[in-house]
Amino acid sequence: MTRFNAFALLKNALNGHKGWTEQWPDSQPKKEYDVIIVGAGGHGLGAAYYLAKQHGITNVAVIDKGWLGGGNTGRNTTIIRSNYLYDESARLFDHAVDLWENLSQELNYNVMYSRRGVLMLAHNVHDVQSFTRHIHANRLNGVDNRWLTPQECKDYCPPLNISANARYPVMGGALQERAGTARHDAVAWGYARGAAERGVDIIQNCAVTAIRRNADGSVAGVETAKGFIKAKKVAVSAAGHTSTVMQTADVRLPLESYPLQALVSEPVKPIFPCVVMSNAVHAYISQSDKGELVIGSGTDQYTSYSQRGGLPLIEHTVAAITEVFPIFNRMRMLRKWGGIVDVTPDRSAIISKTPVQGLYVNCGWGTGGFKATPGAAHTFAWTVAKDEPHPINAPFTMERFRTGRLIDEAAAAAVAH
Amino acid sequence: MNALTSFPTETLVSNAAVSVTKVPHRARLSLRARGDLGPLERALGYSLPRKIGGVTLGTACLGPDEWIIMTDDAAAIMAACASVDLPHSLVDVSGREISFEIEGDRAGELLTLGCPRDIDAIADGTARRTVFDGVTVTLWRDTSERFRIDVWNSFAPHVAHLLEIGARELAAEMA
Amino acid sequence: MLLIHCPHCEETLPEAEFAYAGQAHIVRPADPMSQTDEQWEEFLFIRENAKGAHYERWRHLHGCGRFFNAVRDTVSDRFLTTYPSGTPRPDLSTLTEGKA
Amino acid sequence: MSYRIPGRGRIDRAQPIRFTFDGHDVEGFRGDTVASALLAQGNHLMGRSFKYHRPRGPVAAGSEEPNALIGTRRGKGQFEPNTRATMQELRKGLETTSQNKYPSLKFDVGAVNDAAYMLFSAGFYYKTFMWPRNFWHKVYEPFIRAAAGLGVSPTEEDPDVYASRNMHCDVLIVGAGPSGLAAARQAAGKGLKVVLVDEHSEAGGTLLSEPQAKIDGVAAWDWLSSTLAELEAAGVKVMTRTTAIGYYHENFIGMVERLTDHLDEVPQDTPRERMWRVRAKQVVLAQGALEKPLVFHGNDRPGVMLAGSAQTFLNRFGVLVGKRPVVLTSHDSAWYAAFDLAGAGAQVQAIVDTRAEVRADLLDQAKALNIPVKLSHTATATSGRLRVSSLRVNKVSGSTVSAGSEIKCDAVLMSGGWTPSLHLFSHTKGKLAWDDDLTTFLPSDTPEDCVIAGAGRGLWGIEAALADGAAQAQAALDALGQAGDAASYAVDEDRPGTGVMHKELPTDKQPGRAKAFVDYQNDVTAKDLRLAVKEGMRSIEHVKRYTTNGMATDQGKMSNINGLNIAADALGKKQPQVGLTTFRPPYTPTTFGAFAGYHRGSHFEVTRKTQIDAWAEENGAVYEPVGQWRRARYFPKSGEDMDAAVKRECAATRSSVGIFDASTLGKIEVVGPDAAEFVNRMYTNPFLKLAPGKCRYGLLCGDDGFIRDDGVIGRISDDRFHVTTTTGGAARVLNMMEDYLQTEWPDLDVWLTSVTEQWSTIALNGPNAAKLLQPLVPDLVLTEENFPHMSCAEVDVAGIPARLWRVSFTGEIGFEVNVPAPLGRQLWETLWEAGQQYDICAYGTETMHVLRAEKGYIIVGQDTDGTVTPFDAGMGWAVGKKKADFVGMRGMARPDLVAKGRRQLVGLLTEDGSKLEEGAQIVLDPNQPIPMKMVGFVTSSYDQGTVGQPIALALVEGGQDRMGETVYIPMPDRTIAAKIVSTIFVDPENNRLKIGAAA
Repeated sequence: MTRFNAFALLKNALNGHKGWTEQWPDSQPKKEYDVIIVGAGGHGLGAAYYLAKQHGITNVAVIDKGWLGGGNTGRNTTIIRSNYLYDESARLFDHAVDLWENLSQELNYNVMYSRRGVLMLAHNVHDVQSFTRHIHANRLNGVDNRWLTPQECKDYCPPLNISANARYPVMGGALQERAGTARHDAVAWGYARGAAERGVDIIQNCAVTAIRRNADGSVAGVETAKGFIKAKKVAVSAAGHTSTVMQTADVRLPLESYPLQALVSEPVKPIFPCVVMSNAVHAYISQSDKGELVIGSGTDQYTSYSQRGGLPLIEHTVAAITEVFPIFNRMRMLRKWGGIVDVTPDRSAIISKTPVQGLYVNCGWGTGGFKATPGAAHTFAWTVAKDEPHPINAPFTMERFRTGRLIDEAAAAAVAH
Repeated sequence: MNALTSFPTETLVSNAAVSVTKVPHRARLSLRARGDLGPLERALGYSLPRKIGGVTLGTACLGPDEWIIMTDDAAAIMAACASVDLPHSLVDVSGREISFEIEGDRAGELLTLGCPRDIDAIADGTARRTVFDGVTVTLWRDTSERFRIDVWNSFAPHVAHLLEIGARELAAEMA
Repeated sequence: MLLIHCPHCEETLPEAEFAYAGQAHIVRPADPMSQTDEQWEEFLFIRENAKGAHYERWRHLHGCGRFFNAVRDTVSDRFLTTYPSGTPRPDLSTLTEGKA
Repeated sequence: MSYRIPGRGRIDRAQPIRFTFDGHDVEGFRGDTVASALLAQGNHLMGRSFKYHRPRGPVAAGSEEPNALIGTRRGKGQFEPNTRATMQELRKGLETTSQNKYPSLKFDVGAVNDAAYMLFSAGFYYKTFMWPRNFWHKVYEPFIRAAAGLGVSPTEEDPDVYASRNMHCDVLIVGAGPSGLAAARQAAGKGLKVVLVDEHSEAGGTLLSEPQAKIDGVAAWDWLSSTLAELEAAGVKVMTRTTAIGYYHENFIGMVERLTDHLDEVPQDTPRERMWRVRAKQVVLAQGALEKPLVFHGNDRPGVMLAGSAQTFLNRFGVLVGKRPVVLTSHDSAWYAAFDLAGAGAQVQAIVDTRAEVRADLLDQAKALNIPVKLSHTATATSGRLRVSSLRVNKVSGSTVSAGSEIKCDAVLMSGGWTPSLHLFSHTKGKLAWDDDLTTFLPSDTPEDCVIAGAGRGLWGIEAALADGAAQAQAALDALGQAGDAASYAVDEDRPGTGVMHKELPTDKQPGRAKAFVDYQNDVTAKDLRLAVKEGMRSIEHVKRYTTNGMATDQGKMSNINGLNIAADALGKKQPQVGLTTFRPPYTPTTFGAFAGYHRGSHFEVTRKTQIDAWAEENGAVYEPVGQWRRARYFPKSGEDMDAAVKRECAATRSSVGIFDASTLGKIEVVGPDAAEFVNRMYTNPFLKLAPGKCRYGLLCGDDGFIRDDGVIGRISDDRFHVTTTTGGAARVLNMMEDYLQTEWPDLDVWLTSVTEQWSTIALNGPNAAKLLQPLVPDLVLTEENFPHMSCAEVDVAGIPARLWRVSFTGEIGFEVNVPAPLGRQLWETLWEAGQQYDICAYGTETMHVLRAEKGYIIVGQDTDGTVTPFDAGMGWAVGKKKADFVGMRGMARPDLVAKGRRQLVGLLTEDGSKLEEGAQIVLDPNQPIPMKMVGFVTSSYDQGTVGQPIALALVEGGQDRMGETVYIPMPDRTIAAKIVSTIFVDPENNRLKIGAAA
């Protein structure tokens, strides 16, 4: 595999780009693997990479019903941050940010991790209280996050409207400077290339139709569109389709899959230097390196696998953006799209063993899975390799829904007066 | 509750397309009951409409067990129903809402600014709850060109604002 | 914007009048204190998340106010039927997805 | 030099219009677009490309244009970037500017990138900029980001307004070309509501570019005007300048109508754009087809454009795009472009066709017009700096490309055939089928009630389009129960045709170095696509993302099929195996304002105000948003900040009497024989035995056992309860109650009615509250014996029928007076007047928060966060121990909810007397390293109160067992020590609640 660097690029520029080789082969399934990972998104490919790189397990297949990176990895708005409230979450996401910072070098693939800062806006007294709580907790957890006054918010993000007369006035904001964005496709491709280089088979366009179990209940392998494939361990990382796959192994999960939409504007010259999130008005925005304003919308109210999403939600999202950033009113929407996100009752993920021996699951990331990619992949690989969780993902069990030991980031941010 | 009816009629906008008027308060009662409605109807002195959307003598059926009664004498109705031997709920909501009357050639078109349902498909002489620009309202169609909408007090300025903008927009279209 | 038939109003109306209310036919046990932790977890959290025909609840929030049940194909988002709360789960084989 | 041809086009020569382009005055006519007006001056150069800054001119004449993007401006705040010059109609005073150039369009320093073309290959940025590591953040990324974008963002607020409407119709027809018009005629006059929309300024589509055709013996343009008149008479709504942007569930179509961008002056009360949300019973998609460019080295030079577009510029706008054009084609249609231009006086230099055989009648006509013809030829280069000056063509035999020869020209009119416009169809999740003969995708099956007519499903020629429009519309009508026969049409001088598909054209040079553009705007070449395939990108989705092909502002309208053909060739696969990237809404870029519609500024979202809000505003209140409500937060006197005002309000209330607007509290009237049973099941507290005339505090949990809401509940009579909720929780609580009632307990005879807005609620608190109120309540003696704390009564207050409650959220003697909402202000002012002798003080939410905290009363959502049980909150007393069930009872028995060490609500007093910060975290060992073990956090903290020192409430692990212990709050600059105390800081014996005792 060609090593990527400026010299290789220059050399190939001179020879008409004849020297580049394929970044991953189009593998056909073998009869048997040590580990089969279901779902070739960033999480699944990353887990395969770390299984091979850190645990020496290379007889691994990553199987996807479509093309690699074609699900939520390639459809999200690429926000990366770790200023979560609870210790468990902060540790997991900060672990991910640590990995993000070196990921381009680790993978020899520029994933363009852009440490441009994520600013979360407070629009009412409850927001202010909640963000202050986050900032204090983050500080004692060693996670950077600091309070900005409205004027400091404006200085950090000049397009922001901080008029006190706004329907949702900006009362301040929480800024994590280490946070930012990355190039989503490159994450999937970089992990795919790194995993393939270490012997992992990436099998695309091959739907897993069922997980098959042995007489003793343990995992036997997977049924696929290309026949049965035997496996000692099966690790499911299939986002919105996780429930469907896991049900074939009689594992029922507290998941619901919702349609999530996102959109971009036409590209313009740099105007928006950071990432801004406003939970109160549901506006999430940054500007891509291509110049497009990348805007996250919310989920529709009903569960769905249609990837369609409705117009009213988009109308609301754009109204929210132009409320917070009135100068963008005459910008134009270029493209909007939908994904399917799997949501747990406490809005935190599950990275866990399951009651089935040899079956593991990484799911429930809701709208926030991209930012966790390296951290989730790394700890999931550990869990699969050692058959026990890494200390960082140990709290993210399935059992917490029985005992009530939730990691309730959603409730902690909930509003009620 | 006489004090409530003292608020004057206020025309918000009136032009060639449509007029929007805030109409005086009228007492209104929310009635809930199910089963054999006979005892209630005898006390009221008229039959309650059974189909959602139906209107009889100012009483509209809003749900399978729900009616809104527009009346000039709430106390009399309360008194008449007090001894009815049928489980029911009668709640005075006279102070809760403001009513707007929308009248004119383009009254129906004005409602399309906020109502996602098909206004043309609403029959004259009917009423139902629906949504206008995200706000729950009760929409009455009195004639083909006259509608009323009832809206809770605190949502009324928002609804009125859009009705005024829309009325001017429609008039500009005709110019 | 879906189109939803309210079984009480007997009208097919835009989604904007309705609020989704989760999976249907999850009955709150008559004697909750007799339930095990697993059973209570099941009641509170475990959901079918069906890909395909999904039994679910909606409320005609900006209308008659009633909660009712529906069967919707979560792949096409089309409703197969709607029916009042408290009535039995319809047999899927009798429902065919037609164009509205 | 004018390229305007007398007698041609549909522009109004009586109405000249001046506008500016890059500061220069240009004259055009009413009916022109910016592109046609500039082309009429012989100006093709209108922009620069994204990556290489190559000079570009218009390649198309419609909304698919990828090159001629300009900034457009009307006045202050009325600027928009990336406007397609081919769609922007002229208006007086229009200012336009070219984009992505410095210092000028003709001399652009960014064009050095073009020289480094081989370096900036597909995916180059994934392969480099990684060393040294910190250079990415500091050097490389800023450099890449600075190169982003085409135009510049607006920087001022938009003064224009935007609108929206809902529309319902029987038949919606998208596209008013021949098939759309025939569809509309078919559907008209049947009593149906029929709507016909087109994105252009006038209906007609292809007919506008083909005036030579005769439909049923009538000249095309005459047929068009009579048809439009006929449709109008039949009540068909014809909407021009209206783009169907997206096709959503159940035949729901979003359409945007542009109302003023073409007008010299904007009329009053007229929005700039309007979003139409359309629900159609049947949809006819008649969007036609888009012409494909040919892919060859130099195919992007200004002057190289689509042949059909040249025809449009000539016939619709009267503009000759070149006086010495050469035609390069693989399809019959471009021959007609040559004939039309020749007929308008152009010296057509040659028709170069890649095919070996062409229809005899075309060859004959070319010969008759003295146009040289070169068959079996490819194009391998163009020359010219800012405008094409020659085309290099080469004879092809088999796989051999002979030496080239140059044809001098001032325009190259190319055609690579036509692609059906399948965007909206694709939004429906409709399936596409590859057609080998037409080498394109055709619509196959859709879940929506929709038909596709005309060129949109691969039919070519006006007659076929008309016939299909009628037939498809009739199919839609059949589905609506309107059987009938489709009208038939006869067309003379029709121009049906065929052609062949190409990947990039064959060349005699090194293909790996060719600049043969596929995506013009994003500068993606055939070489880039092949490199992506070589690097393992096997699906078109990967190729697209790796190269950015199809991601420009035309969203692949120009590039998708050419890109697919090349990728498929590189992979050695058929096109369907490589896939077609999904088209996504909107069809063309759509103004944000059109989505936001009326929801801007004060109308962005409802702002709910109470009846007393206006009084508060007149009296200088400062507000805070709480849910949708705005509430008075405090009432500063001149010079006071919040702390001073709140301090004064607290003191006044504790010492005499304060008045507070509590109207926003949610209120639910629960009525029916089973009312007590229902309330008892919902709330944790016992309610069955609550006597009429009494109130009780109620705590509401979810079935997970966590606190959701709280409020005071009064029993008005045996079968009637008046339930209050938190302000933000009102709708949620009512919905939750309806859910349990309708779904779980439908047998209960009880009904719920929201009365939040029925009542204005005014709270009077303080030692003088009863004294103030008594004279206004002649029918009730307000003594401890007669009307004790937690009583309620229906009684006249100041002559207004009221529900009077004896409750307190401050620890003082308290009343809440509920009167019919519209009388709220009247009562408030009466109380205000009556209270003057007691120096009555109006207070806001902030003082309310302080006073309640001093008594240890919780605020749900501040002292609880969705993870707190009643026991955690120290409110086990509110949980009915003898109840068999209530909502939340089983949930709060789960293992983790009864475990030791849960966070429990306690009071905190700092040792140094400083005020804690709300949200500050609590530790037991302040000297531990980070990450620290946090045991809790401060939920509420105030120093404006009456305790004499700052107080705080906090959730602390095992807090109720740590009374008297010291905990630590590490702040950035210091650590604060605090003692855990009771949550009740004021009057733990509740003496002050008693009338007679406190005063």
